[in-house]
Amino acid sequence: MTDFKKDFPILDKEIYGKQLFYLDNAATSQKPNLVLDTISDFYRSDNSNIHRGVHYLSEISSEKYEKARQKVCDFIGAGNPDEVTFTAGTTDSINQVARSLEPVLKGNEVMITGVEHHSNIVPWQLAGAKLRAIPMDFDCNLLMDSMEITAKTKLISISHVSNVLGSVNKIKEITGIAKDHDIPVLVDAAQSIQHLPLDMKDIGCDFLAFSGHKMYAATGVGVLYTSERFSDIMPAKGGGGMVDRVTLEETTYLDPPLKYEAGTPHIAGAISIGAAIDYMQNIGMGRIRKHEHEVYSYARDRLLETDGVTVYGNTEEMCGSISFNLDGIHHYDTGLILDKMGIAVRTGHHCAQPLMRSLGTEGTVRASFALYNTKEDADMLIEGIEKVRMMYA
Amino acid sequence: MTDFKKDFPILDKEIYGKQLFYLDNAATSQKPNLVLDTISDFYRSDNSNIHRGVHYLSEISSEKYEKARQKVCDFIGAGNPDEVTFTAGTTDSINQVARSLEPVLKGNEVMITGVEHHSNIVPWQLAGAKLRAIPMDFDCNLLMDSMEITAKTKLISISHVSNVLGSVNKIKEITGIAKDHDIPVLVDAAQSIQHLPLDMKDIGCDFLAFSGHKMYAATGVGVLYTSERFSDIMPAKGGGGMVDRVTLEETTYLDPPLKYEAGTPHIAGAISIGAAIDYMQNIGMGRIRKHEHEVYSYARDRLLETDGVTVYGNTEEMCGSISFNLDGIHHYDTGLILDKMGIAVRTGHHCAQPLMRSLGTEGTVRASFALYNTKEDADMLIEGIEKVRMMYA
Amino acid sequence: MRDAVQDEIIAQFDGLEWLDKYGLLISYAKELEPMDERFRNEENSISGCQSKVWIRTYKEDSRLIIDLDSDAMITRGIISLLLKVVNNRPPQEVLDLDLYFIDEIGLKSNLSPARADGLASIIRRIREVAEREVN
Amino acid sequence: MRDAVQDEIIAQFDGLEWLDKYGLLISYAKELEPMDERFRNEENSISGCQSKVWIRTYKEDSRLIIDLDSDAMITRGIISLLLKVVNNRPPQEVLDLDLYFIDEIGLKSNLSPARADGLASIIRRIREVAEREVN
Ligand SMILES: Cc1ncc(COP(=O)(O)O)c(C=O)c1O
Ligand SMILES: Cc1ncc(COP(=O)(O)O)c(C=O)c1O
Repeated sequence: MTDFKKDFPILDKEIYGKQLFYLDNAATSQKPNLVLDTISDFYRSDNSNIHRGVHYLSEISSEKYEKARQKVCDFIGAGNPDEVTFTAGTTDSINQVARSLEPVLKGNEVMITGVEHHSNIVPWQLAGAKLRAIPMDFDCNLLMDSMEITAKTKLISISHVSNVLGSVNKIKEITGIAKDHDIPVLVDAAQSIQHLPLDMKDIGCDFLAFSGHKMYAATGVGVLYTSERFSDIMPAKGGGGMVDRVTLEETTYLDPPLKYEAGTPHIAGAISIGAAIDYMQNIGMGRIRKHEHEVYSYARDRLLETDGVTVYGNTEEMCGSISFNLDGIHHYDTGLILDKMGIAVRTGHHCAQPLMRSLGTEGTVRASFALYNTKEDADMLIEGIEKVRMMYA
Repeated sequence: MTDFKKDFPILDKEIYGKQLFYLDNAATSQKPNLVLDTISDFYRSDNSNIHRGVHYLSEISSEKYEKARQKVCDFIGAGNPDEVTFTAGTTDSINQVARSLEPVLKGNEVMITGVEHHSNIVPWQLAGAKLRAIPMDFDCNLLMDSMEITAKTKLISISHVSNVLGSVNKIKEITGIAKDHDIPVLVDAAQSIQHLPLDMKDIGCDFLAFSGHKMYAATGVGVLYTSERFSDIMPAKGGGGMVDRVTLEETTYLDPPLKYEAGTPHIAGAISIGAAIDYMQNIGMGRIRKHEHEVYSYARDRLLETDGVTVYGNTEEMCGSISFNLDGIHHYDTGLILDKMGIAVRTGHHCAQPLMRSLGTEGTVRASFALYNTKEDADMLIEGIEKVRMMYA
Repeated sequence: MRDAVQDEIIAQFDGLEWLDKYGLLISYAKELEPMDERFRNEENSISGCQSKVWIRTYKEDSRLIIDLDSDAMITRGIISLLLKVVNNRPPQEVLDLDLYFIDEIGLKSNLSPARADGLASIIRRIREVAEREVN
Repeated sequence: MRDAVQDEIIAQFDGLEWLDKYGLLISYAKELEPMDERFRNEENSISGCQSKVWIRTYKEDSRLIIDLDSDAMITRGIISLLLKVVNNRPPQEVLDLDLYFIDEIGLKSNLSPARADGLASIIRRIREVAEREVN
């Protein structure tokens, strides 16, 4: 295994005079030089607004933006690039779907799971839908057989991977069941796009949402995949670039993807997603998966072996995040002390309060891994935890 | 006058072997080194998700993000930073207001003007409001006396400066009238924030929207100022970071500004707006205004003197954009030929179809100026126009 | 496969500066027979162009006749060249054509999906018509 | 204006490594009298903290008595120090206090509005109470 850390300039950093061990990747990932250079080069030599420009820079910028769309299309195995729209992030993507489907959802139900991030809860509430969760067992395995689909269930919206537990939900099983009931499925891929190969044709979902910043790209940009089947829903936002003919009385819209991209998009951000995909594909998603699986399993095993540590969740496939608590020690204390040893983890409810309630805790310590993390990082984490326990002995 | 061009690396560029003359600033502005370095430094040494982080990088990032909010607050003379939220851009800001006010707007009326950008038209239509425009004269001066406010008028939403004509609308007169009728006012400052000093206390509007990318900052970020008076409207989007307590049944929200910032914001973008403000304030908004006014007036006068050129709009105060057409020559032809001389202008309807209809044209050529443009750029434009006319002679 | 008409166009544009290329396009535009006013309507227009473009097609002796026009001169010039190459041919030939001249005279950028100009849309439309006629 | 209690705290923390500072905070936390369970309720809690913090205040002989507690040890340690400085003083004195020890022992970051920890919220709440008692 090559050392990918060298591609990420920030990982060289020292904090409090100690080497940084960054294990907060589920919150946001660091950026490789390829992404940093792409952003910088864009602003330094191409920057212009896109579409409808007659001039050179506008043309270059538009071309790079559309090339990024094509890369996303290929990366997620979408049917065609018109199914890919750039948004401001996962949260924005999900809110857009909630807004567009509001006429159908209002007064009806959306089926989620018990591990969802607030971004896959609150938008549906704002759209006037009631929420039901697919039941799960103590280890946070979804109990598909107990899922109660009713006549009011108008959408199933599930995370692919839990940002808290790292549990991988069996989304293909769910799209299968949904197909039988002719219910559309949205997959929140915020925590899977950077870890697992995704193929829209294979998964068979109708919407897919993810963020650039968690997949080694810029902040403020994300993607919403909308299957061609839904190419005629109302746009969630209105503005420049998405209309055909505008009068004060009436407006007609362009076809997707433009219809769903009101206003000037995050051009540099979209292009940075293209670069992040290039970076990952240069390594190979299979190789990334293999390496991450090794490090993740190693870290999880070591945590499970450590006295006085409770690890949450246990499903067949896992990746990214591991949540735990040190018995009798507040997660916040653990986080603060680890920080002073240079180990960056996140603590708290991780925007998943309903899950915290199921786990019977106020919060957890979460260590989350990216392609650049190594077994050494896991060892440091364990060492840190031992030190915290000693301080509280 | 110092040469500001040296601060903008892209302006050194040659296209088709000719020096670039960038006059498409109303579409998007170029970025000074200060902004470029700020973005790059953020990703290379601070990058982390903000708020609720226990670790060092998260704290640094949060601090820089909140500092940017404070800078915006001071720059626009807001009452306090809680009135400032970061959005994805002007279009997103306006859509958020439309979404939040939808219960009030639906079936009622929004008063706009005849020069509005589609981004200040379509969101209101999507929210179910009818639009009326303040009448204007041939020169595109708003005729405030003819404005018909009815019992159904629930909002006045006007651009400060037209992106097509460069005409400055008298927003203080409008907020005055609005106050008498107790109607809230949204100001679309997409084309004024980079040219004119703004003071919320003086202007007295309730909402103000603008984009980072047009004020020398990153793409994908913008601002929505929401007066404290409206601190209890419903958030337009739901997600992480904006909630207090979440259950599947019910959710309570944090106070502004967090309430209006669902999901991971464009952290690097917000910080880049702070840097752009620093850049402008280092020069001084007064000095920028003076220089831009000189160049703008010079360019406009030269265009007016040129045979066979029709210039659109003529109001007391003007800045930024100048729209024109060469008699008998399609705007698209003009734009294409200017491009090949290195002169970047925009052509078409500029996302303002209703205005095009009033002007009796399908489109215009638009030259738009920023702080780095000079009289030499204006001379080049005139030279280019002469050449276009010769080619069509 | 090279094609004499395209090669001749390429030779004409070879070595010209951009402004001279545009000058040449304008003179080609002037040669183009304007479309009858009454056909320049919404129904015949091709969307996705910054300039308006109208198209009419019909078959004559198993050849595809294409009538194109635009309100912008440079678009007219490009259209005029395009018609020299594609007009008045059997539909299958139209489908088989490799329009390499566009790239070689430097107008490829006008073909990019990014460019709202819509030369790409025009060609796509012509291909659709040809395809329909073949089947 | 320097203040003896704060100066003593500063002297104690002076020169310590971060982990030792936290060790010291933990021992201060252990000294702190826990708040009666029944007062550790929603009503008395201060929001905006990652750990739970509860506050009760009352006046005794024109002095402001403050009772604080938290479920996290480091927060308890900070609270314990804070109480040494602000507790049992006339409200006006509380308002006049410059809490420089926080900065000097290196906890300023816990004060930043960015940090959800909420030491800033705790201090704000104490000031509000004192202000109310003064007026
Ligand atoms: C007056 C005006 N309003 C709104 C917008 C929309 O801004 P953005 O595309 O950055 O959302 C623009 C930019 O084109 C504008 O000029
Ligand atoms: C599972 C999941 N969904 C949604 C989100 C929201 O993503 P963003 O904050 O980038 O909009 C996150 C990120 O925290 C997440 O982990």
